[in-house]
Amino acid sequence: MLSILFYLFATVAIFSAFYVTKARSPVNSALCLVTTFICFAVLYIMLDAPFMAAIQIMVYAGAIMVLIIFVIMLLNLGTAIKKRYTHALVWGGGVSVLMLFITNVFIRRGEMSGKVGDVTTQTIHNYGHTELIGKAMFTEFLLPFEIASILLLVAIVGAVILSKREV
Amino acid sequence: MIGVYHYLILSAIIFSIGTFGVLTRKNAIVIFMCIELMLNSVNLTFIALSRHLQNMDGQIFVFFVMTVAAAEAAVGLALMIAFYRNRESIDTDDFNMLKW
Amino acid sequence: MADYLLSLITFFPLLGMLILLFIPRDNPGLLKSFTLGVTLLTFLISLPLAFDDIFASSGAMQYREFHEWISIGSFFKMNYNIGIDGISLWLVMLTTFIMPIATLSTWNSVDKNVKGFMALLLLLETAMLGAFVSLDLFLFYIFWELMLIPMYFMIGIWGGKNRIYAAVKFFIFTAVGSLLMLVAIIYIYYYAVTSGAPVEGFGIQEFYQLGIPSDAQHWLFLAFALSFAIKVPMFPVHTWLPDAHTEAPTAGSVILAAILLKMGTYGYVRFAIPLFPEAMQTYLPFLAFLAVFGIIYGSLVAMMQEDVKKLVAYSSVAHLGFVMLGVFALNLQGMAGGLIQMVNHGISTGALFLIVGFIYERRHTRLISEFGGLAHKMPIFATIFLIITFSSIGLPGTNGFVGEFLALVGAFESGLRWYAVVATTGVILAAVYMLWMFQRVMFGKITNPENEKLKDLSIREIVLMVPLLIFVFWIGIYPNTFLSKMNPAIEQLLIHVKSKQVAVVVPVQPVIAQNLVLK
Amino acid sequence: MYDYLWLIPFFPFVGFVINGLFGKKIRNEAIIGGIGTLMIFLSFLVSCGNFYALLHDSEKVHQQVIASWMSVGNLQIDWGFLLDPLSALMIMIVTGVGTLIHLYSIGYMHGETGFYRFFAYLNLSCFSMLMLVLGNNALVMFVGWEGVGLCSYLLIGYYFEKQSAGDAAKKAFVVNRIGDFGFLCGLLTLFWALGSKGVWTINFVEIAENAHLLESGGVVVTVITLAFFLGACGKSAQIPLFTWLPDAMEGPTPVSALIHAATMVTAGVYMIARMNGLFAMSPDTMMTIAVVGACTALFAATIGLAQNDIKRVLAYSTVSQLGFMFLAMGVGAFTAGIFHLMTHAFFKACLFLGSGSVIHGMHHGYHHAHLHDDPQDMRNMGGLRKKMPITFITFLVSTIAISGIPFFSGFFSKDEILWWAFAGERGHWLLWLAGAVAALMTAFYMFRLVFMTFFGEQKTDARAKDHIPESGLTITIPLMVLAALAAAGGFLGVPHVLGNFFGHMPNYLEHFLAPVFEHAQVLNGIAVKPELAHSVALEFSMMGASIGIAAFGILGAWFMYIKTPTLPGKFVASFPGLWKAVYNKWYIDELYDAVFVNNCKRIGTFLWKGFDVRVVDGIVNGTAWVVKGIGSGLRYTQTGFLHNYAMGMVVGVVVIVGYYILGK
Amino acid sequence: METLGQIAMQNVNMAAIMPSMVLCCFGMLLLLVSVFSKRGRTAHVAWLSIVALVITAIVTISGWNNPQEGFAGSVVLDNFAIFFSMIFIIAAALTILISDAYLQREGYPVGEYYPLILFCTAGAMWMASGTDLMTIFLGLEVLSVSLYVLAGFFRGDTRSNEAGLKYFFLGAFSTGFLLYGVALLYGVSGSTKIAVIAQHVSQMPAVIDNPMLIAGAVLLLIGFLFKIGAAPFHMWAPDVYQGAPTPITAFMSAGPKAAAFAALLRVAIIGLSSIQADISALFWVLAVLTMIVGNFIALSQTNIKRMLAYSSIAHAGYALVGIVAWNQIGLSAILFYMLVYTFMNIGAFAVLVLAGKKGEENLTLEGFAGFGFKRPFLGVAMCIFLFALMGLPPTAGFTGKFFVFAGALKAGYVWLAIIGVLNSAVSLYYYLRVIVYMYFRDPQEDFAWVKLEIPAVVSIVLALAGVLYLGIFPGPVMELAKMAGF
Repeated sequence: MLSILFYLFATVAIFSAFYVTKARSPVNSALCLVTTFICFAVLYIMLDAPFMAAIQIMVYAGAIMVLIIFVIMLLNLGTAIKKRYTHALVWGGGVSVLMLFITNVFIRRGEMSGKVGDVTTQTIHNYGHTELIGKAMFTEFLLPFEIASILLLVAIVGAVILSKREV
Repeated sequence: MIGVYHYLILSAIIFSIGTFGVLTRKNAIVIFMCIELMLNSVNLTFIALSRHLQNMDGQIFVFFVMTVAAAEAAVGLALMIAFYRNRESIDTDDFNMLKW
Repeated sequence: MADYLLSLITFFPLLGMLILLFIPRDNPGLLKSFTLGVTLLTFLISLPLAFDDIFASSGAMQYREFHEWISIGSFFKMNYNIGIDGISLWLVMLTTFIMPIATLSTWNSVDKNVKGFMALLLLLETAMLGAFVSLDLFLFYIFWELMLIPMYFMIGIWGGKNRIYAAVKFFIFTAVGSLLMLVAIIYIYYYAVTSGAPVEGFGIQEFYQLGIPSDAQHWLFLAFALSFAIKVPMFPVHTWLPDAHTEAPTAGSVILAAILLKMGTYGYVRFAIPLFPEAMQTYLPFLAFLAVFGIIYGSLVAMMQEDVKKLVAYSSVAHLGFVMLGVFALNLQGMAGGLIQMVNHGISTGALFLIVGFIYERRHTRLISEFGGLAHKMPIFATIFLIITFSSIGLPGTNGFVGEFLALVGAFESGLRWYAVVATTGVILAAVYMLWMFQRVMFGKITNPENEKLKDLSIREIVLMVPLLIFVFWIGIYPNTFLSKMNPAIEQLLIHVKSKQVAVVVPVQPVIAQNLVLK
Repeated sequence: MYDYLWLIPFFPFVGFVINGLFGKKIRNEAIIGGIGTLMIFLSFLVSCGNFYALLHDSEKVHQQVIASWMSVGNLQIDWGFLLDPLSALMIMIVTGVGTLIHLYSIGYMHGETGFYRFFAYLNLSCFSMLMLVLGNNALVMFVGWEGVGLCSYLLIGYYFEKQSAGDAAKKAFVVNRIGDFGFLCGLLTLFWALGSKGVWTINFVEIAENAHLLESGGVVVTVITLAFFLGACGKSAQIPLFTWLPDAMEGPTPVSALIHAATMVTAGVYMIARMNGLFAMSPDTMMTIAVVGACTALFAATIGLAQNDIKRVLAYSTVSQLGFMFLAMGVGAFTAGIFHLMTHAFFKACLFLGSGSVIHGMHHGYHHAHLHDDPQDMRNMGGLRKKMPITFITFLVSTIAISGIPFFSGFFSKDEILWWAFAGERGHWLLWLAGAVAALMTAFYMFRLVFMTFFGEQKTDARAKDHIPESGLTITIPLMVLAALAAAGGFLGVPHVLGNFFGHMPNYLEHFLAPVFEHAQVLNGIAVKPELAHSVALEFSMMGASIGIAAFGILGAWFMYIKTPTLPGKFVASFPGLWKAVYNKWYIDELYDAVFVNNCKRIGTFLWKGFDVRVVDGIVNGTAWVVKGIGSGLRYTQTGFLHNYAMGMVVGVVVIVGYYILGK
Repeated sequence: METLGQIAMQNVNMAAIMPSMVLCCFGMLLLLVSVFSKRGRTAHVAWLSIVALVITAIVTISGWNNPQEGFAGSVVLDNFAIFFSMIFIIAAALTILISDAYLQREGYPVGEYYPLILFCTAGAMWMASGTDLMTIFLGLEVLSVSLYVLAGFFRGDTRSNEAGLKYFFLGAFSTGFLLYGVALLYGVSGSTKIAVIAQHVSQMPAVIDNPMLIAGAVLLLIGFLFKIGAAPFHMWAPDVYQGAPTPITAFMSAGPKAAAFAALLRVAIIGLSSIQADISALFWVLAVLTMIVGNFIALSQTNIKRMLAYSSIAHAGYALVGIVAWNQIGLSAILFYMLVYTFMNIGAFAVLVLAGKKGEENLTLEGFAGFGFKRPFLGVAMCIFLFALMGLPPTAGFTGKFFVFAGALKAGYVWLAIIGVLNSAVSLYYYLRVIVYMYFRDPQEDFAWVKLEIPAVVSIVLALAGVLYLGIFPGPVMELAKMAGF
């Protein structure tokens, strides 16, 4: 059952991801991207990470994608004129396939021998995923969390400065 | 049974597709979307590994990656808008003032 | 005072330069006089060295100064370690002696940006003196590279038509060699440290005792040898020299010929040979061949030159071939000959460049074909030119002969007999190219109306030449003044070199060892 | 007296310094010339004193060390002087003849702009020659050796505005330098060779004492002596290095006299004599010297036959006579060689000065008539004996001397050489024959010269003809003194067979020089062949033969130039090729130009433009060019296109990761 | 049971993040200040940010020799971090000093510029002091995002836009690889903490043959190499350096590059020491490639800014040599070199900033003809900076290179050292060419527009002092660099 679900969503994710790179119109690309994100969210749930699935939908499919589409609309980008270079395709495709091959090799041969922690499925069910995340975030990863806030501040300031029209 | 490897392979495929997109597309926004694709595939890897290793660090990382993606999206799109205002285009072939 | 004499001499010009920076730039007379004063004072301060009899009795380093300079825990130790012996003594003296002359030569020839020129001149003097007195390889390297900068500017700003090419070529050519040497220097240091030798920094005297294994010696030696060969310059890495000389202003040429080129030969004597005696032994035939080839080659090429300065430049290649041959003889006479020939070349070729400068200032050309019959209009000039020409040819009684003769005696006594015979033919060729040039410039009728207007040398120009002429004859007639003070140091050096060579080379290199025994 | 040895070179040097530095200020010719002449005369007086002292001294070798010159390890060289019979004789000749030439020059050079310069050079020349002669070691000798070379350069190039003078001066110096190369090589090899036997010296006395350490007749000694001989060839104008000497007449005539007679060219002979101990040890070298000497004597004589320039004839005659001296040296007749050197100094100085007097007169005539004819061309002369009687007589005496008429100086010296060439242990009849033929030609061309110049019709341009005066006293006095010496000088070395006729007149010179030469001669068995040594008849018949030869030569000249003056023209017409070759000096100069000079220039040009600029510098600039080229090529990888950059990164990642993943 | 807050507070150690905290506080304060200040007036913001940097510097230095760990091992303020932090502070301060007049001239007097630099500096500090890949990653992102903004700061200028965009895209792209690397390392070791990774890796030797470890390590390092500008990940650098506002170029080539080196060093030397051989081999090749690419392409440049960009790549190559050496000298040498490079490079850019006209079209070789004579002080300063960049004594460029190559030689990398010095010989040509134009050509213009603004002059003088002091007396600072090593 789970396998079928996995394969289903994986296939959809792959195809829609591929279509992101192939669609002529940026809007189509964006929609396919959203599809991919949603598939990923499903996969997160299957991986016992419901909180991640939630913010995947909210942050990515929601915030970021809205932003992107907003920009596409703002800039009034129509269908891209078909001027792809075949050699770029060939080279890009070749290199990507090669990369995929290499990635496969080290994933297959690699061993994930790291120390196995105590967060089993059972724990997640007992405590709830969000709580576990929150706990880790505010104890062990407090500093990264704070840095992330600075990062967002910088991004906001930057975006404001850059998109102001007048000096 | 679906194991961690499946997820890893899937994320590798998506990662490669993202790379492929970056390499072949000329539209800056699409390229940006492809980069998001790559980041997402890494997220998948993190979460899969996090489950496999049974600790939360990976998922926390994903959380931050998402933050970063958002921040980058804000700045990146602002840059694109600024560029568009000057050049009426966001085709990467028009990024051609600086070369050699 | 005596404790810090060397430092004082070395850094006095630098001090002068710093003061010079506060002199207004619109007063060239004052700037020049001030620089002349500083260089003259430097010369005066350095005179006690020349009169110190300690050099005649001891080959050890004198006037030592040792201060810790850079010390980084277990990483490095570099020391401010200076001193002179009979080998560097005369080069230091030559430097302090030539600099006032070079300064004086700028009186009429440098009129743009006088301040800059004078500042560079003083900086250059410090760098050159520093290189001669350094006993720490790191310190030496710093001065060695520092020399490039002022010279680069001198050629580039005050040079002739093709100055940019010449300046850049000079700079890069020399730097390539020295950078490789830098690698070798660091390597030696680490060898010293890891071999547990009692080294204090980059002191060469401790490095002498290292006994670097011969396979490492080879490439280390090659790095040093290349660097110095470029500076000398030896064939086939000499081509920067004609360009640099031709384009440089007179003072620059004089300093370049008189002192900078000596850095290369001095480098061999002080560093390349004693640090790597075994490798030296292996490469000796090759290097000697290059030296001898340089003599013949330089002479033949000089013969056909159309530009006086280029001719003198190529003649330098030939002359320094004699120096190198003497040095490579690795015996007392050869080394002494090489060293004294360094001084000679400084004086004679320096003087030749001054002479070329005199006529260039008057005519703004250096082409031989533009001249002819100058002897009519400029008898004093003709006389001085003639004397210097013959000094350059190596007429007995002038300085050139003593150097060449000793170098040849040395080469004859060592295994380089046949090289010496070939080198001796350089004696013929020197006469050919110098006299031919002299004839074309000075003799004959005045064919070019421009030359009718020429004026003979001014008092300043005569004053400039007289000290040089004095030394032409002094060294020619009584070289013992100089020889006696360099002998002990050379002996000590040779004892060191020979001991290393005999000790290690004999079992490995039977052929060379045989030569050694014959000597 | 010996303590004042250093004064001998010192005086001329002082003269040189005074005239050189202040001559231009002095201006007064009398003072300048006076100083110059006085200095060399003072030197002559000191020489006389020393000579006299040595004559009456049983100890024949005296050294005076002034100072150390170079002192490096086992190389110890002093500024030192050596007085022995040989150098004593030489200083007498140099200072004596030198004084006369100085005196002569006062008159001859009158009115020249560079008068002071000329006297300075003359003094310097004498100084150098005296250093050469007196030096007690080979290096001090070398100072003089090069010094005379320098002076020849200066003196020959005296009229530097003349292209030919400049060329000749340069040629003289350069050819000499080739010789110096030999000298230096010999010196260095000698120093090393003796040094390897434990004696580090180049002192002549010590060399003579230690010469036996070297293997007699061995390679080393042969190489050393051959090298030295090369030096001698250069200085003394022997084949193949003789070409500079005829050109040397570009200088003023006294210069020719000085160079050809008193200084310079005799240096080579002197040097061989000085090192006779070494030379005697190498029969091969000796033979070479003899052959070269004989050939030169013969060869130069042939050229002399056809020249029309009065000085040029004399110049070739000098080369030829030097050949005789070398022949003497080569057969071991050192005394005879030095003897001929001396007599030659007398008569050749006289001849040159006499020719100078003639030229002076001719010049005066032409100048008066505002003509620009060549005052040196004999074809314009003739009948001058009436115009210039003193010159004529002195000239004639010297000509007789050089031709070998009995009881004039040349007869004795030349005859002794021929005798040794024939009868010496190292002689050979072919050498004698060559010498004899050369002597014949000498007599012929010398008398041809006399006849053309002083006899017959005066062929000078009519306008100038009556304005050719006899020269003044400063010119004629030296002529007369020299003529007297040329006439009587031979009696210093009368051979034994003749001496017996003159009331057992001893061979003074042989006795005097014996301490120098005897040792080596005895040691190396150099003597007249024993079976001939006491053959008085043979010696007389040889003498007779040479007298006959001389007479034949003179008669021939008389026949061709007085009796039937048309004959030379006919002769020329019947052998045009031969005559042309002889007239053009066998094209030796052209040959040298073609073989050495031009090729040398060609090689130089090739090395410069073809090799240095193209190849050596080409590699340097080529490297720079390639580096820059790579740079400009690589530059275009930086296309400015985003996807190219991304591609670069991905390829980098793939390659690196791939290498580690797949390569491991 | 402890409350979450208590657990959190146990981990907090403010001393460990004091410098960056001070900077962030000032950054936010300055944001407010600039919001409330009059439009077009930015000088006070600049001076305030200098004050901020001075205070930060004092705070930073006071932590010397007193390593502070905190936040559950995600950050440590050790000597290493302090040394690098000082480099960032110096770079930021020198940059700010040259910025104000420049912004006025170019017509973008926007106060937010300074807080962005401060945030960027803070990000760099987190990179240097982070011991958790998460901290490092976030530091990197703070730094990068600020730099994207700063590079594209002249929003009306196409070049600046383009620079910002290129930097952004390629930066984000490389972030992907970096993250992938982190993920793989996490998978191998189960943690993102460098210490844990190191421990894990060293405890299980079998891991060394684990392709996933190597792939992760390499991808992670590539992420940093991108920031450093090492070939073949250098291609963004010339374009971005050329297009960005000149002070930002100066800052970028010094501060962030040093930050990337800091992170790289900490990750590589502490975390990955067990695969040292592989990393050294990789860096050997990359160092050579970087030197060659940087130096060779710089040869044919005519725009001085772009030329300095290539030179910056080349210098990254020299510094990488220190990592190849993988010994204490090499490590300290990199620290030292980064400091030196900060001085000499920002110094050179400062001269460019002063020499440029509006729009900076004149920053070409031709435009510099005769500059040295017309503007003697700037000319001499530029010469000294160029000589330093060439690596000639007695400037700091020489000592820096000396130490780096010494490290390589100590480790036995003779050929690397030889290639390095030959490359620096090649580099002589293009640096000398600037001098050729400045001094050996006759002036075409009078350079009347060049005004010696006091802050910029202060910056140049400081840089000069640094270059000469570190050149003649490198001892004390190198001693500090040695103490800062691991």
